[in-house]
Amino acid sequence: MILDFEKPIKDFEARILELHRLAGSNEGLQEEISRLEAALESAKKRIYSHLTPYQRVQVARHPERPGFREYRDALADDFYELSGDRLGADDPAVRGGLARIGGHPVVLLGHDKGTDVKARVASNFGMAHPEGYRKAGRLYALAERFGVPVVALVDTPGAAPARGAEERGQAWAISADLMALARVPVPVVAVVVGEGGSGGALAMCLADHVSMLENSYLSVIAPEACASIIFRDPSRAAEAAEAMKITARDLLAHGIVDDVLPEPLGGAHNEPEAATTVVARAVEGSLSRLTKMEPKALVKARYERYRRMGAHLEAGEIGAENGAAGGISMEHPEGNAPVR
Amino acid sequence: MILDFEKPIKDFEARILELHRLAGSNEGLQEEISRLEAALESAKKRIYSHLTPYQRVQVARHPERPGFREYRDALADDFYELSGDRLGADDPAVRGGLARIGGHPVVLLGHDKGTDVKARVASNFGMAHPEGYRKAGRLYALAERFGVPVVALVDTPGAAPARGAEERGQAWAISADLMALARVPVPVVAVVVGEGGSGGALAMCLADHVSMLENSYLSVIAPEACASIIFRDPSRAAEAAEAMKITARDLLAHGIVDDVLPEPLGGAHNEPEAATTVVARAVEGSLSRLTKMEPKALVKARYERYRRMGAHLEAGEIGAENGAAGGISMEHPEGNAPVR
Amino acid sequence: MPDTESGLASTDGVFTKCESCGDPIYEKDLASRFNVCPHCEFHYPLSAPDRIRLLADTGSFEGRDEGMLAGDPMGFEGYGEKLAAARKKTGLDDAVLSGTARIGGHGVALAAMDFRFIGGSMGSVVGEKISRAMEFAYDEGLPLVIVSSSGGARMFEGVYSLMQMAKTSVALSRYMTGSMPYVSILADPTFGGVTASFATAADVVIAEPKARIGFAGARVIESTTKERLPEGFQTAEFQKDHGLVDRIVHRLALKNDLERFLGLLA
Amino acid sequence: MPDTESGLASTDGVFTKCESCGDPIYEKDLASRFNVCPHCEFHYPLSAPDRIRLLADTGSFEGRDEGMLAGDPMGFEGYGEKLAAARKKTGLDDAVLSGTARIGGHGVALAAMDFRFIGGSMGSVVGEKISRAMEFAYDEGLPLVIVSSSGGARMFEGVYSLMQMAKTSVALSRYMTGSMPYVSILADPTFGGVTASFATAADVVIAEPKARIGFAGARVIESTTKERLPEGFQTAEFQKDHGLVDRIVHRLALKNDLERFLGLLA
Ligand SMILES: [Zn+2]
Ligand SMILES: [Zn+2]
Repeated sequence: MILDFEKPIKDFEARILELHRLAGSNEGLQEEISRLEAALESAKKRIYSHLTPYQRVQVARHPERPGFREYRDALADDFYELSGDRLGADDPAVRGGLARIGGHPVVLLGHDKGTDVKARVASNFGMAHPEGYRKAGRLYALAERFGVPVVALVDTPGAAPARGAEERGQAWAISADLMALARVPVPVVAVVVGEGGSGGALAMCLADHVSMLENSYLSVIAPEACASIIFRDPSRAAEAAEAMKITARDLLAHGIVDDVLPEPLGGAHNEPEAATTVVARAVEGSLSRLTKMEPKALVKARYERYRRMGAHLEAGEIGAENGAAGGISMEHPEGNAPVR
Repeated sequence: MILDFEKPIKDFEARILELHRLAGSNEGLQEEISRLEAALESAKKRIYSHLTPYQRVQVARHPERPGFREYRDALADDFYELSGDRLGADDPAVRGGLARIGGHPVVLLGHDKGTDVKARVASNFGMAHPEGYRKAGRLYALAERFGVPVVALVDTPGAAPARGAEERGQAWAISADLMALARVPVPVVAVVVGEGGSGGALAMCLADHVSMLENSYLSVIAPEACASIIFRDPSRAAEAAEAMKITARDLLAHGIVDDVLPEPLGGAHNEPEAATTVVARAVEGSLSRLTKMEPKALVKARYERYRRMGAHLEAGEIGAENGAAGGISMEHPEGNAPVR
Repeated sequence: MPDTESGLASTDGVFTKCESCGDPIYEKDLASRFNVCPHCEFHYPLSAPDRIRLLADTGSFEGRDEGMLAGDPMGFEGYGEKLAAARKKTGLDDAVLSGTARIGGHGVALAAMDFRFIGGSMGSVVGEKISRAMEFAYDEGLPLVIVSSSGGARMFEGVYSLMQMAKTSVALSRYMTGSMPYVSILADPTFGGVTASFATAADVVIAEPKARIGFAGARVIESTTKERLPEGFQTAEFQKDHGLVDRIVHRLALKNDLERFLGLLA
Repeated sequence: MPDTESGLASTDGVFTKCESCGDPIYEKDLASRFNVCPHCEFHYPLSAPDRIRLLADTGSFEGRDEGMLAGDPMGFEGYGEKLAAARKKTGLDDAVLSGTARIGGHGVALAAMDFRFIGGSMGSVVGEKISRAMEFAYDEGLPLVIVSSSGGARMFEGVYSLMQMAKTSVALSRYMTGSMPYVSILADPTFGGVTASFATAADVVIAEPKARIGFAGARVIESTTKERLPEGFQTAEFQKDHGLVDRIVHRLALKNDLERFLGLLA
């Protein structure tokens, strides 16, 4: 799949390939190739360093973007998969098990969107059902039992808007995961590697350290849905994406996440190994730091981390009613101070 | 419903009723009535004090036998019912909630076979589905949270032999209840008020104190099923009931349960208030005693209680292979020593 | 189905027409019955102040964290105006009131959401006040009673809205390490981030009759999956049948129900 | 479907016929492949001693609680003879072997059930030996590995058989307060009281391919409900699809699988 804004790049690439094919017997073409290659590089830089938030959402959703399997292989020396919620179902949208990452035994889990059509349908395009959240809950409990960290790779459009998911209590299941993550006395490391859709994403990234890949996003609602509710026009999704500040850099600036992991030029799908490597290094770094902390201190720090996230004004604070009601951007303590 | 061995009693009762109807104008009939009433009493005594084990099973299954609702009303000053497994279903075969019994706040639960045909079908005749065991598990967790005792009223033919129950992991659900009851740091009091069918019953009576109504039974398998497997003849259920020693008195003698609660002459269904009153008193007594114990001591005592139940022979113990293989009944430490 | 955003039936005249059964209602009757139709028992939305009047022993409610106002962390176009209008309409600072109260003599921490305030959406103020109520209840050893009514996230606050789910969850998780009970009451409608965080992780979940409860709304599901949803989908009764709700309690019996529950554990 | 009670295919001659695929098998091949058909990979029942030979590092197994024998607490007609015959047939004292071993160098407590011994039924000896293995593992801080294969209760011991579910549950519940892992391996068939107690309450549940696992058997369900059960009902694969089993592992890969798991947590 080629995204709209990728077209100039893909055109350059096609021309370069064609010239290479012809170049064998023609010395002069080499020069033209070099020229085009330079142009390609600069086009890539120009395009990818100025992606709009909504373009990043499209990159985050790219079907060729690396997924759970690629990260799992890059991160883990061994991955011992566990299945099922122990209640009656196994949701392939959530995968997890024991793994070893950078020498640390961990519980590794993540959303798996699947790699072919059949798997994509089976995993409901990464939208977990309640069974998936309950499988995650079981994995959190195992991490606590064994005293090993949780590493979560987030990549979901969000919870499933589906009859069965409601009948089996997806809100209850997400809530139970949040409660579990809030108190699990082991390090919790999360990386948003693609889509970070609302509560379904949060059920895997209430964590001690949250990294985001440069072109991933984390949002309380899909930009399309936000546009259709607030602007009453789903085609204004780009505006909604802009307004909600859902990109990795925006969230870092707001102190919601801890770091932004650079993607290769052209996005993770253009150079999967570069993306998986940077994620693996980030996870290893977080694990090395967090495994040194006492469980109680970890849970306390996690408490304080989330407890202070918000943008309310205390009674009487700056201009109060008028200031806030007038839409003037206000100060909030953690607003501009990334944790690291 | 009139059980076979109840027929002589019911015949006496019918004749007495008929005479009463005629007696209004006839002095002489009063004498005949008195004679018949004495005969009725002695027939009741004769029949009910010599019930075979299988006849007791039939009494335990009697459709008019008091059920969860009657005991709940007799035991609890208030009953605040809670519903559901929080996973997608509410099993009416298991009911429970908060209650106050003899001044003690408790979690009260039990099997509910239902009182009319519709309710009996809905509750699957008291055979819980996995959702029922999980509802029980939720109630055990609540008891732990609030630090209040568990009171369980057991009345189930056993687990449901059904496709859905297997697909949703009834064995896993029963096992989880057993694990929960093994460690819940509050007093657990159970009364087998009717049928105590295998694992489904045990999931509510791994307890600190287990009482049984005189005509209830507790068995690893239904007598009919045992007969059909071992004797290859389901009609030999009475023999199987005899052989497996499933009556309250047998189980008391074997030290498996703690006391036998007398039923009114003719069985609990003939005088429900008498039965519910004796159960209420027994539960209150157990609660008064057990609520004085420390949680840790309770769990430890529960551990030791179940840990020693068994009839194995240590290597070299009495005659060993020959003795046991020859079918000679052997000693087992707790065999004849009821706890109270 | 009445326009639940309206909060209250019109109070312009003497009579109003029940949007559920169509019968005329004396507005005084409706008010004295806390917005429950005297003919068909339909439960109309109840404001947070009225909810507190319904549940708290007379004069026992003491508000906490009053005057806390929403910021506009994203500088989201129109949010300021939206807030100003909601404040004007409701007389409230935001979509929740919180404080302490007595219910049948039992001291509790009590919070009530107000659907009239931007659809009871959870922004930073809701998250903060709910979390503070939990912390206060934990510190003081008080039972916790929260009445939810929410369309879900407050999109205008972007990811801050999402993070209120995390914030209330850490606060609730700590509260639950104590032994005091948490009762969550779900009023029509309760959806989205509120359902998927503090409103369902309770010891006891009570719902009002016919209240619609879920994560995704029925309209979103129907438009996404093209599936026709069954009659009564996501009503309180439906969710109780699905094991997700403990009890369905008529609004006028709610105070007594809480008194019974609190009395049992007292 | 082979007669699983037989435990092993006949060893009278040089060849035996696979009851699953019908192909002839060299009996030596079958034995060297731990009773897995070399043609169709069907897993025949494996005796407890062979199971230990399969899993434990050579020479590392040390049996515990050997010589413990079943009593006959109910004086159940024919039980004594049944026990004597089972002992003679299997050379075992009862339906489980337990002890300590090394698996890929990792010290573990290991127990293996033997279906040949009265259908692997759980009587007092099974319950006691399993419980002691759990206690020993807890005291010594060892991972616990139990291989189950059981038709369910040992009816001849009446309620004592039922109480082994309670006994193993209290022992396991204590074990689980530690931080060492418990791996349960389910071999064909595992049913009844074993499935409903220690065999499923594990950190990791592994099943052999096509092993039948459940509480009530398919025949009982069909005769009770008159419902036709789906293809593959209660197989390991079916139970994994239903979220009840973590992994399906070929018998000849089982030791390696355990080594990987133990290595991850070591
Ligand atoms: Zn009406
Ligand atoms: Zn074969």
